[in-house]
Formats: sequence, structure tokens, C-alpha cells
Amino acid sequence: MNLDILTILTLVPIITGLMLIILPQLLPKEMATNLKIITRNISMGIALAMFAIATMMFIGTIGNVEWTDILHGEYVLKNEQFSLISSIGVQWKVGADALSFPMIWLTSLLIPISMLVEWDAKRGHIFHPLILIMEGALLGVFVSLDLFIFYVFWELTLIPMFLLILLWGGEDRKYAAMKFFIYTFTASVFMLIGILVMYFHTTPIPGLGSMTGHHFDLVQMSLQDNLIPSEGLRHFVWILLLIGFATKMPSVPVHTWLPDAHVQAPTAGSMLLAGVMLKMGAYGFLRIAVTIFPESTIIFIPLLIFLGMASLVYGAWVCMGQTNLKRMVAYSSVSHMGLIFLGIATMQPLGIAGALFMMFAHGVISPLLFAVAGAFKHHYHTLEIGSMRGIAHHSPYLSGHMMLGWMASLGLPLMAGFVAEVAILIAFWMSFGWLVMLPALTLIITATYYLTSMQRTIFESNDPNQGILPDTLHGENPRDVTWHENTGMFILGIFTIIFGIFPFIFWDMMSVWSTQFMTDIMIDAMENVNVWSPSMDWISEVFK
Amino acid sequence: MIDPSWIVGLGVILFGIGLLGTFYHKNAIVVLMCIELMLNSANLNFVAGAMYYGDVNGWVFTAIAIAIAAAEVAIGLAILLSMYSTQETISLEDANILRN
Amino acid sequence: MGEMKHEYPLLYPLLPILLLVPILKLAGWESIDAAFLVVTIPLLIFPTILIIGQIYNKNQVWKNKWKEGGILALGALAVSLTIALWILFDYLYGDSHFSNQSTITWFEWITFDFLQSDYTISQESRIIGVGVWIDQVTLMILFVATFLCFLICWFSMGYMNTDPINEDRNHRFYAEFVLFSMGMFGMVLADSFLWLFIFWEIMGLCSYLLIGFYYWKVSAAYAAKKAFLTTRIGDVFLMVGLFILYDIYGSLDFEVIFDDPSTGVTGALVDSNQLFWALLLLFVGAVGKSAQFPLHVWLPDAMEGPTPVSALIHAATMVNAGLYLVARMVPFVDIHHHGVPGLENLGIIIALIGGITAFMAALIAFVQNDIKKVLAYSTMSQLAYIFTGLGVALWFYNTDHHHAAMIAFGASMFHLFNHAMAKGMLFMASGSVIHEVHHAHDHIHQDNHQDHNFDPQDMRNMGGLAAKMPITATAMMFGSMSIIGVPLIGGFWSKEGIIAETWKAAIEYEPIMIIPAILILATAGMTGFYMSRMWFMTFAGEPKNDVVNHVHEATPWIREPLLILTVITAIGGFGLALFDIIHFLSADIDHLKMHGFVYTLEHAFLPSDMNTRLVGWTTILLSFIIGPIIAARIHGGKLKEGTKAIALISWLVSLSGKFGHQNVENISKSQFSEALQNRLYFDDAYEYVISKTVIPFANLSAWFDRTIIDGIIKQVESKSVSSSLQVRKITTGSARDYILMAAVGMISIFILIWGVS
Amino acid sequence: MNSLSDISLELLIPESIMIIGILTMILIPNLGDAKIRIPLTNTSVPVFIGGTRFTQVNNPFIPSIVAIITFTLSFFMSLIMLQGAKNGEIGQIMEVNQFTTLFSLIFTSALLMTSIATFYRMPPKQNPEIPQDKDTESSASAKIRILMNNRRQVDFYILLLMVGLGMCLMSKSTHLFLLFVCLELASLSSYVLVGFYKESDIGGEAGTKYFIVGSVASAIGIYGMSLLYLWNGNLQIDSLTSSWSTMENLDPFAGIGVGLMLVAFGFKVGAAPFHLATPDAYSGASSPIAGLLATASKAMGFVAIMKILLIITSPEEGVEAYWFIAIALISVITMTWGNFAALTSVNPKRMLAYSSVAHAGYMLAAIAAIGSGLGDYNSNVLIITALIFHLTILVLFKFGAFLVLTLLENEGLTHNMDGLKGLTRRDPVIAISMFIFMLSLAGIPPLSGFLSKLLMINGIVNVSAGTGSVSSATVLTWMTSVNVVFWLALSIVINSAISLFYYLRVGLLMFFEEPVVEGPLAKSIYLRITIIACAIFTLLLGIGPLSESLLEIANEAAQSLL
Repeated sequence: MNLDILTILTLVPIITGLMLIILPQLLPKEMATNLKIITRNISMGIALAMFAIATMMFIGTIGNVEWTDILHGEYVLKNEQFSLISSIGVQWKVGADALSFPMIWLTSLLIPISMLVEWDAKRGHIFHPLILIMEGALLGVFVSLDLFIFYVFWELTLIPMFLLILLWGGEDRKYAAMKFFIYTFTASVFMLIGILVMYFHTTPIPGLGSMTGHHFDLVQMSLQDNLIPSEGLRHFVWILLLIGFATKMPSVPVHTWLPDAHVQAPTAGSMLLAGVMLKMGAYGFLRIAVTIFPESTIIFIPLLIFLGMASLVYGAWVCMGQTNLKRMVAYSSVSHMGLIFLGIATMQPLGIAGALFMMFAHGVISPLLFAVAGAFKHHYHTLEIGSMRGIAHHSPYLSGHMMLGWMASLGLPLMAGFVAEVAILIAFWMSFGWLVMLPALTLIITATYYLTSMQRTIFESNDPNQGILPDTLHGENPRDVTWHENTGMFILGIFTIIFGIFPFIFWDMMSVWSTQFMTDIMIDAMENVNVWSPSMDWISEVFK
Repeated sequence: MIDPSWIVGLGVILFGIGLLGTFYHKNAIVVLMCIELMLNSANLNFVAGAMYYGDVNGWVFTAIAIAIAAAEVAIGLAILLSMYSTQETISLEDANILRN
Repeated sequence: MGEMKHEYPLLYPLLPILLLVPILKLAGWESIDAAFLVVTIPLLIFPTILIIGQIYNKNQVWKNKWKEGGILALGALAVSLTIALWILFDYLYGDSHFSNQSTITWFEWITFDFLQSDYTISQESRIIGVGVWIDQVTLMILFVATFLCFLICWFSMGYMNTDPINEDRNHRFYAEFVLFSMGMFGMVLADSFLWLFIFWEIMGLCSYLLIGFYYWKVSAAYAAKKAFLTTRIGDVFLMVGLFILYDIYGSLDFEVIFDDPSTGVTGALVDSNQLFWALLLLFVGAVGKSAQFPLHVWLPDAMEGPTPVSALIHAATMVNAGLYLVARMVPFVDIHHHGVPGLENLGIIIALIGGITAFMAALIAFVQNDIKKVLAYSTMSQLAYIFTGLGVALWFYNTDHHHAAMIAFGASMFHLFNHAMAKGMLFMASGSVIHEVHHAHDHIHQDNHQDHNFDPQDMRNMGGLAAKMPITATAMMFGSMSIIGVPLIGGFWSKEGIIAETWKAAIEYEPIMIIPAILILATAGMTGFYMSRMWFMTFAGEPKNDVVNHVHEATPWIREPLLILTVITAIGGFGLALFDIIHFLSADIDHLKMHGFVYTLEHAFLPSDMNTRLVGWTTILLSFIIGPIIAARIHGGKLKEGTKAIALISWLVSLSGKFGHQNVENISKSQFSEALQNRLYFDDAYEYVISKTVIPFANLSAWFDRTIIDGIIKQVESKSVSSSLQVRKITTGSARDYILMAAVGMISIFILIWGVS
Repeated sequence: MNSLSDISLELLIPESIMIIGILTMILIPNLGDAKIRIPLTNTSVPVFIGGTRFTQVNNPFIPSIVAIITFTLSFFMSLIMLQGAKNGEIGQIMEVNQFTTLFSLIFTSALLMTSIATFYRMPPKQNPEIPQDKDTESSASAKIRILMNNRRQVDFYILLLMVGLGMCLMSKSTHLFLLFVCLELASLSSYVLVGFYKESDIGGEAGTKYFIVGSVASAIGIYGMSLLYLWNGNLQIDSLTSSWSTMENLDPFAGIGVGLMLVAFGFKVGAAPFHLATPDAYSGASSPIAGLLATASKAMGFVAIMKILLIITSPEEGVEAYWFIAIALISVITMTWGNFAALTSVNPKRMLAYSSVAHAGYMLAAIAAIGSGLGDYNSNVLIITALIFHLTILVLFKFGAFLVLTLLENEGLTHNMDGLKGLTRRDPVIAISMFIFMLSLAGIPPLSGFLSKLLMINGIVNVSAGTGSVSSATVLTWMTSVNVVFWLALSIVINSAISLFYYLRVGLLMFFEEPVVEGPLAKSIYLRITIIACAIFTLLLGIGPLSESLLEIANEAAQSLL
């Protein structure tokens, strides 16, 4: 195999992670003990190296890629053809473009941070390698251009996350881990059927699929005209894919695994779950469902809007009714993910770029939120909103991070989330007019629940020098965040602001990509199919 | 010479009796006997076929099938004994530690 | 109480800032190039103060030499002020390259393409950039903002750092303070509606943080949340308005939009209906930010913040953001310059909202006893004046009464200036009062710090302070005069213009305008009453509490800003009026011109138009004569025997005792008074509606999610388990049953095979 | 035509090795210094059978070592044959091709693993003492028990070799009767093996039930075969195939005959509703034997089913086989039943038994897809490839799971899930291997269980996805127009999702619960190596070159079957 950079990025964490877990079992006892002690340092080193590589790729030191020049359909840093199971058309094919690269970079950023935040995790000699494996699996999803491999990595992410929840989770972790695994797996097997139907319709390419005559090559699939001739089947496959992706995102009504998983997961797990794993759904939806079935996407725009609206609006309302901090943050993820569907539904380059940026921005912000919630759990042993008051006095750093994260998440300008929100909503107005009031007004609800939760935890103790502490502390002195939590949150906070003030760092490539995406794929489809548009003229008629 | 169809008919009856007997009786020995009946109904068919087609293979099949039946009974009795030594019953109804 | 301390040496580190402009000039910078420093320096100082403060908290050097960050903040604001002044002078007297409206772009924020309705991608990418836009209005508000930020920061070093409750927390205050300043400067300088909105939101955040500065106070936390959420409602509408604008013009840059607002991005004429909605939504945002009816409820509560915050954010600067936004609507409606006709209703709506708010706020201010609350309602009322004026201006612009429009517009903007200066000062003065009363109270009750029954902000605990606090009383007097509109003093020039133009519109052109016209005229008189009432209650009469006798004006850093602003309020308004600032602000003429003393006076008091003259004199009568006299009858009175005020104010004190005394106990017990005490039940009603709709609905949603959506999943789960048990029961353990099942299966196979084929 | 010289024994090397193994095993323990006096003389000639045994052969481990050597040899011989593609006919009743050799490989590998597992499961005592008169009754009976125990070694491994012999020959036979006889040889031996679990009192019961139900099923099968004989007069598979394809209407003899044989083979593979005795048998048998039943025995059943359904009654292209609906329905019922029953099973062996039932359902669904007659030759080959692939790798992870249970069985903890509790803490490597097996059973990528499931679903999609109306414009019209086979794919994936619950529960117990018994598991070094090897191959065969080559082998096998 040609050692190309994306392959290294994907496989090195998995292999080293596995090694770090397995080696102590095989080595003699003394060596094993020594190895266990430095395992987390090694893991961190590798994670940082991966981040360095990703950053160098971005700057152009590695691969010499001009990211803003990448159009849709072009992939850079591709590897040489290497077939894994050539008789059924599976090959190791990796590549990056503006859709996947921000996610790749984000993953490589979040991994060391989540390791750092849980630097003193119990049984760290397994914990940190597991996160490394997680990194490899996540990166694999984003880099692979072969649907088989894509699916393999897609499911592979479940296993380390399952173990993370199971071994380091909260009280009800058994239920949560099972629910998480089974729920998302169930959804993704529907997606698998969709993939297989697509596979069935591919035309052979030489050297691949000697046994079946088909292949899993995503690039070739998207190049093939009219991959599935039957329109009904096309829509059916689109829906099957949507089931898989929407559950991962997650979109209402298939979202209930998320709060449970988040509440029970360890902090690092939550961070990765919210930061990257949810994005896999949106990424896959754009990469596969929308790219290959543009016409179905356009026909189902009302469905997308419904799902997006349901997630966004309903999710926000549910958030308001939560009493558990982490649950609330989890539902807020549901709510924000709704915006991605809305962005895609606009069928505007701006909207799609906004959705991409939303994926990225939420990937920076939500880990911060979960790190904060995790710190609450860690230091105050409770997540009940209202069980404590005025802890800003005891934990100024924690409160500061909470404030920053909460504000970023409610869409305050100069923070990453705002850019995406504005872009999506502008595009939404252009496509659907007054319907935009619904998501816009939801922003008020978002602000309400965030502020209320903040007010009821870090404010309002009635005494400047003493907070009202939760019973779960049992009279212990409350602590502020540890240095590693603090550092992790700081880094996330700084990135939140950097990408809020200078969004063009990643925006430009997303924008160029979306434009080309629209030109190449969507416009033809839009000319063939009636594009849905809401009849909202009556509002202005009424007021005339 | 008897028409082979009569033999087949007898075979069907025997098979029916055997099959009914297998789930009618509790005693494992009786069930074993019923199984013998079913095997023998097959033997009758082989015989009938051999007669009808004038094919010597049928006779051979019958002979081998009888041997199989014998082996089956031998093994069966051994297993039943083994069960009897632990559970002190050979009633298929009562031997139900393993269930659900 | 110790000696009056001077701490000027602490400012020495800041002296190099004076060299900033010369250095930059030497380096070849234009003033407009340096504009970004106005924003970025505070932005950089914000984390600096926060981090250093967090690290060196409780450090003595940090506390005493750096005032817990106050000096740093002051330095940042000094830089901003210096550069703002540089830009101002450059604009007024500089080279020709600095034209009427100047703009510069720093960097491209986001770039993107568009899909047009004919399914083609727009040829050129659109850009949302970041830059500077400078014209007269910008300059005026930038000056106001930088100047007041600087002064109030100065004031804070006295007010905040001497209060033990703030100890070790002040770095947070100063950090948020400079962040706020950054937001304000940015908003004023922004060259597009989007960036205006962005900085607008930053200000909202800082307002939230600063109102909740005393985070442990339940009322403060509540007020902070209320302020943020209420303005957020407006902001959301504003945002939608921006989307519509974007849709119309394909950009949000002032340069692009104002170039020709009548044609949209497609080249077609702009649909006035759509534009109307856009501007109306923008106005909703302004209503929220500037605390106008019906989104006014947050402002009085916002007084929970430290007094400098009230002075800066909730009186002088942030609340002006809404006005600034409405002022930016002028090019849309100015049919003289490519405006879009058919937007008259917008002006009427704005004027109406303004009128209603002005009247309502003034009414409520009648009964407030908290000195800051009075000022808060007064702020609301005065802002409403400006809204009315702007509404009238917009109406005039749109109906092609160019000259009247310019006067209304200029007067409104001028009122903004006057009000900001006066109100900033009033708040600082009230802060001074509160601070000293509080100190005095602590001084008396040293043993018992926790005496919560004493409210240092309650005017019923004051009285007769004129003798104790000469500087403060003077400042407050001039500030109140400016707000009331006492002839020749600041606010008079602008307020009179607004009222006159509103009446002009009402009488001569648009009957509906009579409503705001009457309302603001009445408000003028009411303003006279409640401002005088406040002053008299605080400074005149006998001390109502023992504490007053122990009050001294002794805190450093407090007097200087008061003095400066007193001068500006007393003379500055008149001076600017002489320079015909009203026309300057409405972009009628390029530079300030001296109009002449007599001309100005004549124009103000004896306008040629009979109606205007009548209205003008009625205003003067109501606000200057009737209102204050009634107030004096109720609350005025001589000072306590043996105490004496300085000459500048003693005349007023003694005058206040000359009109006799009126007992208002019956009125204050009336139902109407009670309604006013309860702020006309707006807050209660909102609270009630929210508690009956929003919260139950949220709980319902949570319940629905838990029991229905997740319940289905749980049902599937439990049903699977129970059916699993059922299935397992079929395996009875009896070999007979197994055989039976096999036989049944066998037979069903045959039935299936033969039944199907 | 038939002469002995035609029979090329080189094609039967694996089987010959097994026969030699049986003989060896009978002989070796009996070698002794016995002499026989030549009649009429006084010279005694040593015959080496009987008498006082030599100490070298007195080692009670000998039978298991012989069995291991035998199976290893025949495994490698099969492998060599597979590599060399040694094919040919033996007489008219047997044929050796890639298919049969591959299955020999499957059977021998499963048996090899059984032998390795039992090597530790029934440890004989070295140097047993012979009871003396002076012994008390109890000590004498203890000594006798040890002797008997050692004695059983031989019985056990002979039966094991018999099973191997029967299975290998069965897969090679082209004559239905021979097929059945070999099947009986294997089955009867396996009944005894199930009952061999003497450590617990349930062995006998399990053996009895399995034997009774199995015998009824075989009796039904033999009766069905006799009907086929009546119909055709010849039980050569070729002859049956040609008669079947020329048959105009479905002959009742033929139809009923095939149907009855399906019952017999359905019992072997554990298809509902003939599967009811399987969970009992699995839970009653010792774990290695249960593993054998779940892998080799099931593979044997599927070979038979494939020979009957896919060769004799193979549907013509475009014509639905007459058994299609029946098999489709059975497959759906089987997988659903299996999964639902496994959902709450508390006995790990029962759980695995039900999971094995569910897997049978998936495979039957694939067979049903062929029966639909929608696919062409290529797609049928693809489905059979998937089946063969699945049966092959099942030996790895299904048997692997049973091997782990074998390790636990020494502690007597396999009757409920408690034994698995806290396994990670006691023995992390084994626990991780077990987790891998479970995930592979559930079909989680990148493990081999996923690849096989994917191939089966793909086979089904392959034949059915093209059937929907091309002109359908909406989802509903397409859904109503598509062939029912397509929904089999959906039922498979939904069932896999359900199955995940109980597979993961094992993980949950291992990772989460406190162990019931502390301390590491028994050492059993070869067993451990086998388990780890199984786990590694489960991983390697999921994706990459190794799975590619196995797929190619399976594909060749499938082609040689059709």
C-alpha cells in the first residue's frame, strides 16, 4: 500500500490504540505496569501528532493543497488504487475535499482535547487508547470514498463509544450504552440496504468486482448517470439512507438515544459524540444521499424542512423542560442539528455552506458545553439544574467557560455558531420566505433555556461569599476545574471565538465547494423537478 | 404378486401410526418403537420401488436401512439408560429440566 | 471619612497614549486607517484584564496601582477616544479625500455565491466584509460613545474600587466594560447592517453580564436575564429584517444599499411592501434595544447593575443603538436621493410608538422613589422623543418634505447627543449620591453591615443633600435642566425641534401625527415635573434620614467627569446649536458653520411659522414653568437650618420653597397611582402570560418527549421482552411437544406448497 | 464400468486418515505384552494386543492426542486438496470437488477445535491405580471412577472421529441414499456425544431429547427419500435432477418426498419449527459438543439442503420454485423466533443456540432468494458463495464463543450468564475475544460476520431489487411492485438489530458486572491459543486480502456445486 497521508491519519491511531490495549496483556508483568503508566502520554503524543499532520495538511505543508481551489467532485490527497476485497468491489480509497476536510481537522483537534479533559480518567491505560481508536474510526468515516469502507468505519465508531459509555459512564450506563448502540445500529442497517441497492445498480469498472460485477466506489457511483433507473426505488433508497443519517444526526423523532447516551457518557465521550459523531450523519447525508440522488432530495425538501423544523423548534422546547444540565445540552444539540437540514433544504450555495459551517461550528462549541457539564458532574457530583446556586464564587473558571459556551451556543455573534446560523437563515429566507420566522423565533427559546439554566446554577446565591451547594457534595469544599479541564476548555473557547471572528479560515473552501456542488449536481435536478416553495403570500396579503 | 401400490399404502398407514405414536406416547421406549415403525414404512416403500422398477438397489437400501434402525435402537437404549441413571425416568414428559 | 484623595499618579503609564496620533501620522497612517484600533484595542484589552485579574487577584499592586484593571481599561478607552477625536477633526478640517461618507474594508468575512431564480449561479461572489463607514451621524455617536466611555470608566475607578462589595471582582467589571465599549464603537463604525447587528449583540451580551455583575443577587440575575431575553426578541426580528434586506439588495453593506436603495440586486425597482416589512422588523429590533413600548420592561430592572453601568449602557450609549439603527433607515425613505416611495406608514408607526412610550414612561416616573429608576424611566421617555422625531423625519423624507425632514432628523440626532451627555452625567451624579449615602450609612452602622432595610437609592432617605454634595448637586441640576429642556441649555434646542416638527406634520399634513404630537407635548410638561421632583427630593428640603448628615463628597475619580459633563451640558448644547449642528447632522451642509447668536435665538424662539411658535412656547411653558412648579410645591423646601449650598444651586433650593406646599397623599393612594407603582402592570402581565404558556408548554414538550417519543421506544423494548418470554414458553421441554410441532410444521409446509401452487 | 481401480483413493485421503485414526485409537491403548503361544509349540509370540499394557501407551491422553493429530492431518490434507484443486468422481456415488473439499475443511476444523477443547475439558488422570482388595469401598469406587473416566476418553474420541467421517463422506456423496447414511452416521454419533456430558445430570436428558426428535426427523426424511425412490426408481442425484427438470406437473411423490426430507434437514440446521430440541441439546451438551452442533452439524444440514433444493429441485430461471414460499416463510419465522427467544435467555449456551437458529433463518432466506427464480446463474452463485462463506466463518466465531464457554465450564458456570460476569477483570484477553465473537455474530463491521451477512443481504437485494417497476414514480408504487424477496432483506436487517440486544448483553456482563468467582481462568494454553486464533481470524476475514481469498475459494466451491 502506498503510504499516503490520509491512510496514515486513519490507521495509525487505530493500530496504536489497539497495540496499547493489547500489549500490556502480552508483555511480562513489570513491563506491562510500566507501559500502563505512560500509556496516556503515548496516546496524547499520537493524537497531537495527528493534529499536527492535519494542521499541516491545512496549511499546505503536507500535500501542498490549495483548499479553496477544490471543487465538488474533486478529491485531494487520494491514495493509489488498492483493492481490499476486489472480488466484490471493495477498495481502500481515501480522499478529502472541502466537505470532509473541516471534519477531519475538527476530529484531530477534538481528540487531544477530550483526552486532556479526562486526563486523570480511571483506568487511563484503556481509556486513552480507546479514544485513539475512536479517532481512527471517525477519521475513517470522513476520508473513505468507498461505501463499504465507509459503512465499516461508520459502525466501527460505535464500539469504542459503547465501551466508553459502558466502562466510564454514569449510573444508568448499561441502559444508555445499549440504547445508543442498538438504536443507531438499527438505523444504519436500513442505510446498509440502501447502499446495497445502490451497489446493485453500479456498472462494472475494470479490475473491480470480479465476482459480482459491481463496486462500492462512491466517486464512480456519483459519476454514473441515473444510478437507479426506477424513480420509486430511488426515492425508497433515499429514504433508507435518510433513516440512517437522520438517526445519527439525530433528528426528531429518532433522537431519543442521544440524551440518554450523553447523560451517561463520560465527558470525553460526550464531547466526541456531540462534536464529531453527530456530524457523521450530516456528512453522510450530503456525501451520499444528496450527491447521488439530487432529485429525490429536491422532491423531499418538505420532509427535510419538517424534520429540520421539528428538531429545531421542538428540540428547543424540550430543552426548556429539562432539569438535567447534560440532558438540556444534549437536546440543544438536537435543536442545532435541525438547522443543518434546513440549510440543505434551502438549495442555495449559501445555505449548504452554512450547513457545512454549522457542522464545523457545532463541532467546536458542543464539546465545550459537554466539557462544562462534565466538570459539573465531576466536581459537584450532580447535574440537576437548581440544585446549586451561585457557584460562580467557588468555581470562577468553570462559570466563565460555562458562560462562554452557553453564549456561543445560543448564537451570539463573533462566535462560530452565529456565522452558520446567519448563513442558513438568510438562505432560508431566500428560499422559503416567511417560514424563516419559525427558526428565528426559536432563537429566543434557545436563549431562554440557556440563560435560565445559567441563572439557576452559577448565579443567585444571595450571598456574595458563599454559594448554595448541592447535597451531593456532602459538605465537601467545592472545587474549580482542574488544570487539564481548564486548558481543554480554554482551547475550545479560543477556537470558538477565532472561527467566529475569522470564519473565512474554513468558510472559503466550504463556499467554493457548495457552489460547485450546486452547479454540478443540484441545478440539473432542480430543472427537472418541481421545487417546493411555501405559499406564504397570504401573510403580506393580509397586511396590505 | 402384490401390487406395489398396496405396499405403499401399508407404508403410509404405518408411517402415520408411527408419527402419531411419537407424540402420543410418553414412554421413550414406545416412542423408539414408533420410530421403528416409521423406518419400516420407508423400507416398505423401498421394497415396493424395487419391485416396481425391478431395481436391485431398493433391496440394498432396505437392508441398510434396517441396519441403521438397529444402530439407532442400540444408541437410543444406551442414551435412555444414561438418562435413567441420572433422572430415574424414561418418560419424555417428565424429563424437562431443560426447557424455555 | 478621610481627606479627598488624588490618585492621578496612577495615570502616568497612560501618558504615552497622547503621542499615539503623532506617531501614527509619522508612520503615514490616515485617520481612517486607524479606525480599526478604536475597536481592536478594547477587544484585546478585554481578555488581558480578565486573565491578569484572574491570576493576580488579591495582589496589592494590582489592586492599588492598577485599580484591578481600571487603569488598563482607561488606557484602552483613551486610545479609542484619541483616535475618534483624530477622525473627527480630520473629517471636519482635514483633506479633501475624506468626503461626506467614507468607507474602508478590512477583510472579507464570508464569501459565497447565489443561486438565482433561473437556476444559474450568480456570476460574482457576494462578500460580507468587515469595514468602516463614516459619516456625520457615525462621527457624532462615535464621539459620544468614546467620550462617555472614557469618562465613565474614570468615574468607575472611584465608584467601584472603593466599595468593599466589589473588591477582587473589579477586573471582571473592567473587562466587561471594555468589551462593551468595543461593541459600541464597532456598532457605530460598522459598514454594514450585519456587522451593526453583530456588535449590537455583543453589547447585549455585555449588558447582560454587567447587569448581572452582582450575580449573587436574585434580583440582579433576574434582571440580567430579562434584559437579554427582551432585547433578544427584538433582535430576532431585526435579524429577519436583515435577511429581507439582504434578499432585496444582495448585500448588507451601507455602501451598496445606500448607493441606490430604489433598485434591488436584480436591477428591478424595489417592492415597497417588502422593504416596509424589512424596515419594520429592523424597527422592532430597535424597540427592543432602546426599551420602547412594548419591549420596555427590561430597562428599569436593568438598574440592578452597578451605577456606572447604568450610566454608560442603559442611558448614554447602548440604548442609543436603536436610534442609530432607525437613523440609518433614512436613505431608504429619502425619495430625494433614490429612496423608495410608499413607506410613510413606517414613519407613522415609529412616531406613534415613540409618543406612547414617552408618555407612558413619564407617567410611571411620577411615582418612582428609587433615584435610578426615575432616571431609567426618564431615559425611556427621552429615547422615545428621539424615536418620535426620527419617525417624523422618516415621514417627511418619504413624503418629499425635504427641509422639514432634515430639521426633524437633525434635531433628533442632536437630542441623542444632548441626552447622552446629560443622562450619563445624571447617572454618574446619582451614583455619586448613592455611593456617598451608602458610605455614610456604612460609616454610621459600622457594626452592622448587613442592614438591608436601608436603601441608599431611595430618595425618601435623602433630602437636603445640596449642602453636602455641591458638585453633584450642580451637575444634577444642569443635567435635569437639559432633560427638561430649559431654554438655552442643551436639551432645549433639540427637544423643541422635535416637538415643533411633529406638530408641523400633524397640523399641516398628516392628521394621525396628532397623537404623538399631543403625547410628546404633554410629556414635555411631565418631564419638567418628574425631573424636578427628583432633584428636589434629593437635594432640597430637610434631610429625611439621619444618614444624610454624614455624607461627604470624598471619593476620588468621581468629581472630574461630573465637572466636565456639567460644562458640556450647560454650554455645549448651546454652542453646537450655534454651529447649526442640526443641519450638519442631517447632511445638509458639509461643515459646521457659525450661524450667529441672534439668528439662532430668533429661529428657536420666534420662528416665522405661527404654529411652530405657538408649539414652542407651549413647550417652554409646560416643561419649564408648570412641571417644575408643581414638583416644587410637593417636594421642594428649604435646607435644614445651618447648612448652606453653594451659590450656583442655592437659588434653586430657595426658589423651590417659595411655591407653597401641597399634600399629595390622597393622590398617591389612588388606584391610578398604584397602577403606576406597578408599572402599569406590564411586567405582571408578561410574567403571567409566560408562566401560563411558555413554561407549561415546555414541560409538556419534555413530557411528550419522555413518554410518547421515547415511550414508544421503551414500549418496543418491553414488548420485545415479554414476547420473548412468550416465545420461550413454547419450548416446553417435552420431546413430545417438539415432535408435535415438527409434525405441524411439516403439514403446514405442504399446505403452503399446495395452497400456493 | 465400476471397478475398484476406478476408485481413486487419493481423493479420499482425509477420510482415510480418519479411518486410520479410528483404528489407531482402538489399537494403541490396547497394546501390551500379551503373547500367544503358537499352537503345538511352546514358543510364545508377542501379539502386542492385550496383556499388561506398555507404560508408553498407558497414557490416558493418547486418544485425544490421536484425535488431534488425525484431524490436523486431514485438515491439512483437505487444504492441500483445495489448493491443488484435486477433483474427481469416485464410483458413481461420490464426487470430490472444491465444494466438498471446502466442507471437509469446515468439518475437520470444527472437529479439531472440539478435540482441542475437550483435551482440557475431560482431563484424564495420569497413572491411575487399580483398586485393591484392601481398599475401602469408597476409595475403591473413586479409583474405579478414575479408571472409567480414562476409559471414556477413547469412546469419546472414536465418536468424534465417526462424526468427522460421516460428515466428510456425506458432503461428497452424489447418491441420496449414501448421503443419508453418512448423515445418520454423523447424527447418531453426535446424539451420543450430546449425552456424553456426564459431569452434569442433564447430559442424559439432552441426549435423549435430541436423539428422539432427531430420530423422528430422520425417519421422516428416510420416508421422504423412499417416496423419491418410488417416483424415480433411482436415487442418484443427477438422475433425480434430470427427472425433476423434465417433470411437467409436480408429482405428489416427488413433492411430498422433498418436503419430508426438508423436515429432516430442517431439524439438522435448526429451522423453525423443527428446531425446538436444539436449545435443549446445546444447553445439555458440553460446550465443545454444542459448538460442534452449531457449526459442523449445521453445515452438514445445509449441504444436504443445498443438494436437495438447489440441485435436485433447482428452479429454472424466471420460474419460482415450488418450495419458495415455504422456505421464505420458514426463514422469516426461524430468524424471528430465534432472535426473540434469545432475547431473554439466561443460559449462555441456550442463547447461542437460539442465535444459531436465527442464523439458520438468515441462510434460509438466502436460499429462498434463489428459489424465487429471479436470479440468473451468477447471482445464484453469489448467494451460495455467501452461504458457504457464512458457514465457514461460523466455525470461527460461533465455535469461538463455545470455546470460551468451555473455558468457563470447568468452573461449572455455564448454566447461566453469571459465569460471564466480570470476565474482563478476570481474563481480559478472553473477554475481548468473546466480545469480538459476539459482535461478529451480530454482524458488526469490520468483523467477518458482517461480511457474510452483507453478502447474503446483497444476494437477496441482487435478485430482487431489479424487480420493482422501473416506471414507478413514487415510493409506494415501487414498494408494491417489488418482489416479496426484497422484504426478506429487510427482515434480516431488522432481525440483526434485535439480535444486537442479547449479543451486547454479553459484553455488558463481561465489562460491567462484578465477577461471581474471582481469579483468572484455567490456563489451558492450547485452548487459549485456539480462542485467540479464532478471534484474530474473525477480524482478518472481515476485510482485507484473507477474506478476499476465502471468498474466491467459496466462489469456486459454489460454482462447482451448481
